[in-house]
Amino acid sequence: MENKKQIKPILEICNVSKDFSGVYALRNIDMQIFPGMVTAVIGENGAGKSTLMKIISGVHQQYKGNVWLKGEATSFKNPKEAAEKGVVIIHQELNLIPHLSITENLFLGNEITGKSGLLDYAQMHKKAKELLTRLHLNINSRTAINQLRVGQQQMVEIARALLFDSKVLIMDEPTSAISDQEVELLFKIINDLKTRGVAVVYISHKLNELFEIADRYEVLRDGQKVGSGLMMDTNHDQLVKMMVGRDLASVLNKDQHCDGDELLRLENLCLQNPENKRDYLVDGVNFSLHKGEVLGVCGLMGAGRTELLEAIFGLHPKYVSGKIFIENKPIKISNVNDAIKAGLALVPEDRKLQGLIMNMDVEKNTSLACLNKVSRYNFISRKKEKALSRSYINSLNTKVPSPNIEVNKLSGGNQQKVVIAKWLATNPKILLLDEPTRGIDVGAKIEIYKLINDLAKQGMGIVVVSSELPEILAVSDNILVLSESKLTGEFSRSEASEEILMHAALIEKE
Amino acid sequence: MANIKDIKRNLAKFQSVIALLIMCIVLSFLSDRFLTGENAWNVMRQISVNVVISVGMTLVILTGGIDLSVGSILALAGAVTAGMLKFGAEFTDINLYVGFTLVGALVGGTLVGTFLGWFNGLTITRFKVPPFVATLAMLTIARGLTMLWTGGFPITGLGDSMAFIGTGWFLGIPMPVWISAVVVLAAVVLTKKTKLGRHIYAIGGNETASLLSGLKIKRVKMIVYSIAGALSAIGGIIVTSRLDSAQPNAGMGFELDSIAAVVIGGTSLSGGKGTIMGTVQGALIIGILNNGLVLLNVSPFWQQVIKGFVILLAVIVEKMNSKEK
Amino acid sequence: MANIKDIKRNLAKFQSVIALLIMCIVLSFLSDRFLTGENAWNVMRQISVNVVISVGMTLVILTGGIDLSVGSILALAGAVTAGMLKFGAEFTDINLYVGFTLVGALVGGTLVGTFLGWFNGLTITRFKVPPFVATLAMLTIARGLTMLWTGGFPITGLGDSMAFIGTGWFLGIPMPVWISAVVVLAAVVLTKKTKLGRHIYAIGGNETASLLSGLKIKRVKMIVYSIAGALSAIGGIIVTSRLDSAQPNAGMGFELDSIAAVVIGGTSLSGGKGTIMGTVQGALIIGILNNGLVLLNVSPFWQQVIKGFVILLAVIVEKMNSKEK
Amino acid sequence: NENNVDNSPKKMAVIISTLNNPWFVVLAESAAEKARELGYEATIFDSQNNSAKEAEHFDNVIAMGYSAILFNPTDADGSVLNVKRAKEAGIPTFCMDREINSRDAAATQLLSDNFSGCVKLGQYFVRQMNKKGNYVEILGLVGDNNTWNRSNGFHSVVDEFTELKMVAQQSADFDRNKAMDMMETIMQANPDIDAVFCGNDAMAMGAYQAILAAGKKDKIKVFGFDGADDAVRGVAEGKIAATVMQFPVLMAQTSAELADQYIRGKRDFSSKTPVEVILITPENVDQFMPEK
Ligand SMILES: Nc1ncnc2c1ncn2[C@@H]1O[C@H](COP(=O)(O)OP(=O)(O)OP(=O)(O)O)[C@@H](O)[C@H]1O
Ligand SMILES: Nc1ncnc2c1ncn2[C@@H]1O[C@H](COP(=O)(O)OP(=O)(O)OP(=O)(O)O)[C@@H](O)[C@H]1O
Ligand SMILES: [Mg+2]
Ligand SMILES: [Mg+2]
Repeated sequence: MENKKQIKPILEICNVSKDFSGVYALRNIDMQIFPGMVTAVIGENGAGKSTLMKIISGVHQQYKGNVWLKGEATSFKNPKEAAEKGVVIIHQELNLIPHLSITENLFLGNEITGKSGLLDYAQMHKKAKELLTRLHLNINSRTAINQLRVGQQQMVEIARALLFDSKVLIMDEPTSAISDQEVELLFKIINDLKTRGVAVVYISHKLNELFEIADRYEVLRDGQKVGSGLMMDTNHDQLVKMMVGRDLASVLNKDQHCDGDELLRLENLCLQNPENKRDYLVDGVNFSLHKGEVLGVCGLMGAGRTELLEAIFGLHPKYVSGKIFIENKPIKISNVNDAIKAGLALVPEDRKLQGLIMNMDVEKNTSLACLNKVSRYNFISRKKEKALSRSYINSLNTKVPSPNIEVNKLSGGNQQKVVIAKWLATNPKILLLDEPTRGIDVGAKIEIYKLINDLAKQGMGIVVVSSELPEILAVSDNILVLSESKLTGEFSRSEASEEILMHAALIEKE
Repeated sequence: MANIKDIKRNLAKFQSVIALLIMCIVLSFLSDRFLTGENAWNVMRQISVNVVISVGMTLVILTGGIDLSVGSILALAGAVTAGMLKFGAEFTDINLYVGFTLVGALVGGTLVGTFLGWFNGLTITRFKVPPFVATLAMLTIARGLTMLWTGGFPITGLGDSMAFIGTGWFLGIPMPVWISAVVVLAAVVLTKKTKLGRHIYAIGGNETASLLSGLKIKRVKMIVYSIAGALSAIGGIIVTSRLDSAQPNAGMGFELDSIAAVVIGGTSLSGGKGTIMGTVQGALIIGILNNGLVLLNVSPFWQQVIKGFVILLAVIVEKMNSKEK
Repeated sequence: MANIKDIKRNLAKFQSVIALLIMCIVLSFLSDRFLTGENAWNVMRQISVNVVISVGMTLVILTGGIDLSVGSILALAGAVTAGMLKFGAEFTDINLYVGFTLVGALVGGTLVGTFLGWFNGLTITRFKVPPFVATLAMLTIARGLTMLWTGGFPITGLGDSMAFIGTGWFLGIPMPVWISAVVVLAAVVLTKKTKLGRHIYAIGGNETASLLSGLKIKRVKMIVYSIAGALSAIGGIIVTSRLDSAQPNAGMGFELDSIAAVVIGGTSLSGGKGTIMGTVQGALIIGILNNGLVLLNVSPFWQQVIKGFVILLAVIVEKMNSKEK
Repeated sequence: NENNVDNSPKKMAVIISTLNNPWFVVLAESAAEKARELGYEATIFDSQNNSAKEAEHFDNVIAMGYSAILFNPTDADGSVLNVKRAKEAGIPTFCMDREINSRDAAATQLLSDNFSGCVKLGQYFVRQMNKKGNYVEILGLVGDNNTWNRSNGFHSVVDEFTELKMVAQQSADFDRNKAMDMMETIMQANPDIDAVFCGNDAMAMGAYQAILAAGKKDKIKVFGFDGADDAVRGVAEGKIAATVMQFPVLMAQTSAELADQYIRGKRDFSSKTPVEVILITPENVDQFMPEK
């Protein structure tokens, strides 16, 4: 480690500031990136991590300060120029073209052409196949992107970055949507790149990962740099403190209170695959949920967790069979309205695509599912609406400059709180949460855990789907495990451990 | 520095009227006839039909759709109103002749428009035909029906009470202006104050999220297309009344005028963003432009060229201003 | 069971031609004139102009844009070609008269179209005017320029070699069909086999992602609008040549016909999805429909009504088939 | 072409420039009706004012083996090739109302002379105005050559009188609604107008509506062209100063009869047969009142 300190940085950031129409996203940042090392850049949502990376990689061209690449001042005109100079970025948001094939996406902007000037598909497919094999992705490279799961798309995005002969590789939350196996694979690749002298910049809200893969860290808070150093010299709590500027209880004091009446019971719930009638996406699931209980649901990607929630919530009425009981009464849910009336609420997994109207303000998003409550004779009372959204902004501690700000200007964590507020406003008895903390920083995560805990204390029944086992273990009273559409395990909190859950999640259909 | 910024920000609030203002100022220098009360009523009366139609178009576009059939529905509704008023309905089989009062005929015409709009909504929501194709088909169908209903001949001589709707004055304001004002007011209330309005914006903004929030997307769309049909019908009644004649080829090309008003008014064609008042401004820009070019007696050839460039300029000026925000 | 499914899947591959096939079968039962060689060439020749224009429109729509100016550009390019051919260019100041050969005039007309398309691209990319407004303005501007160029009068008597382009036959196939076939072929290669083609789809599919992938979005759009302008010009030359006359009001309303062909052919108006061959099918559906209704001696008023319903049906049939996939 | 010798019922095609104007609807329907009376099948084709569409109709008509074409061209020059194609295929064309610029392509042309009609109208106009005053001209579609035939005929007379001043010349596309808007605005720009000359009666009626609404119906004289029913009634009621009557029914019926004679073997038609146009003024309007 000591000798690495003498290595000259490949990339130096000097006194960089960036504002968006007068509001500073970054102030006087200095940072050094070393070859053959993984530098973790961490910070809360909105701290400015992605903005800084976009400056380095040529996406933003207007900023103050200097960026030096191998001792040369650079200002890239566009991302392509940066990539050609060896600075390659995997963006936080997926940047793929939905209707084009994997190959076409991989080579977008760098297509291989034959002698005639026409595209050489044979060559491109060949290279794509090699790359996919290297990433253990067993998919035909001619498949269109929109046929892939989010995790697979994320892997394609990673594959695309590997196409370049990069000197600096920036990964902005590459693991937010991929499974543990895929993460492992990614880490292997990163280690491989490291030995080849590539400088990797790694951004993630999953701190545990960082201790596994990163050599150095840089911490940003509110657009300013607040610390840096070697990973081996620090620990989890120190990092968190640097990020949020205060101590955070890293462990949640979970209350036990799941002795209430039964709220929800499923009997042999099945969901047919609309594309293939003989296949089931949810296959004979039974469980019951009580007042004040938090029921965790885990499983691998594609195990059918999202579909389970959607089936309960009336999104696929034509394909669902089995019985749903709410407070011991059988109930028929044939659309979302029925579900809402029955006291259900679903916080979906993708807040941008399914949760929010991005160009509407916080207030209007909050009231969207319960407009009846704030209106009389179909006329909305702005006063009541304001009061409603204010009360949730306060109780969820949502950080917004004003309730009238469009939600696309908020950080991920705050957006998630708006979605939760929207559903709490419908006064649900049962709250279904699908990946409630995806892409959210530690601070906000803890707040959401507290919120789940509080809501359960008030008597709500909550189902939490999550890919992060520590999260499941932290919040749940009881835990269900799904594998290949079937229930393969049921554990109480005291019985469960990561190993036991993982084991159940890997049970395959006979 | 800070001061200039403040001024700029305050200006930006009025960004969308700036193009309008510039136009008015230039025109009042070029023609002393432009800034007269009489001419103002003139412009307002002339744009009233476009405003009425464009209000419906705005709602449709806000949901992420489009309606190309407004002009044809306008013609059919006008012809039906005129026909009912003049000839009544005759059922020879059962030896029945039904005559209609003015109100009856107006209701009849409006219902026809509403029905065709509803039918648009049906093909779009129930049969998943893209709005462009569905309403393009309706453009053809309604025009054909108009021709069949009228036999290709105008229906004229509709009487004074019918004429009042298009040519009368009430409290010193022309009737068509009253009608369009009421429609605009109702639409502003609808979009800003009601549940339906909120749902319209939500659906245009993100249909999946709206579905997951329990909104009845099909119902909202059906209502919106029906409203667009009804407003086209009202437009048709105004046109018919102004001319004292239902023309079978009335309203041809109105769809482009109307969409232009909506888009120039800042509503995004992809839905979810825009306002009724923006559309009114868009219609005003087009109306004032038409008026000004005629006042200046620009040759018809040059008019088209100039009109194109001024519309481009107006939109560019607006864009530049909104950037300053 | 499995067998039926297989058949269904195989059928689904051809989903978009099914509507076309049904139409052809019905028509050949209804009229013995329909399935004749002569009539087939007729239909092909009649749709050739729409096909040429719609190829450009497809590219524009694939990038997520729209082009309303095709009809006007067609008229101007036709008029410029005819004017150059007939009168040449006279520069009185320097006492110069330039006469043009056929090739010179064709190149001139095409360049004018390309330039106007390029100008569309410029206002859209450089000044960020929404494509709908930018090309609507161009619709007006180019029509005005056509009127100014022609003085409102057609330009006729263009000679036999010019007439050959629109009316001649080559290897037993009408020239306009050759031209449209070459254009379609080139466009298929462009969209499927070239970088530019990939970039067009990418930009329409996700503009931000394309930007981040280093695509030159402005350049691609400029090229696409220029191509659309050039193809409109070629359409204009064919029309002018067929009629041996450049009509100042040629091409009016072509924009809707062309967009209809594209959309009926399955290209999504929001961009990124669709094919050239789909557009050709769309143009064929419209062309055969027009032809069939005339063959069947349907009255012109009913034709419009029936046409609307058949278009609706065609799209619904396609939708239902593609669901089975 | 062998199609001409078979024994199936013979067919006549009526290709009409547009059906979006009642005047042409009358022309088309009268022609078709007369043809049916004479024992033919008759089909109406609507060119929608579009020469390209018209060319398509000719293609179809030729392919379908019609015996004769009763033709109202969209354009004097742009339609010549079509008629020649039909002639080559052995199908005679009879032009109605509008001419094509070719001596020998059509079997004959029954023309209502727009130019000379407007000369008559211009002369009457000058008399009514006492050779002085301000007037407005509202043109039809500027890309249409009848628009210019009419305008030129009118100006060939009126421009001789320097005290007759044209204060505005605008186009309203033959559309009643556009003419009304146009007239309203023109009256704003020019408070003292004495007369308006419109390129057709639909626009004349639209202009009249605007004048009526402005309370200037006694001050501004409206002149139209076509002899449409409501304009003729307008002349009788003193709304319209004068219009020019064309005889669409007569032209249509005569063409159908001539086509019938051609099919029976007659060939010696004169290349052009002018059909009279008559100036309609309050003095003679009684003879032309449409039956109610
Ligand atoms: N294009 C933009 N326009 C305006 N503001 C922006 C833009 N991009 C980022 N911001 C703002 O800049 C700040 C930093 O955003 P950035 O995306 O860099 O945060 P981040 O650290 O990556 O957060 P996260 O962990 O949620 O990804 C935020 O306040 C954000 O709202
Ligand atoms: N290996 C796979 N290949 C293709 N499609 C798959 C695969 N696995 C699952 N799917 C499909 O992907 C869709 C999404 O499943 P999804 O990933 O949402 O399930 P999940 O258990 O909720 O996982 P997660 O929410 O973590 O993504 C389902 O329709 C499923 O049929
Ligand atoms: Mg980020
Ligand atoms: Mg999921």
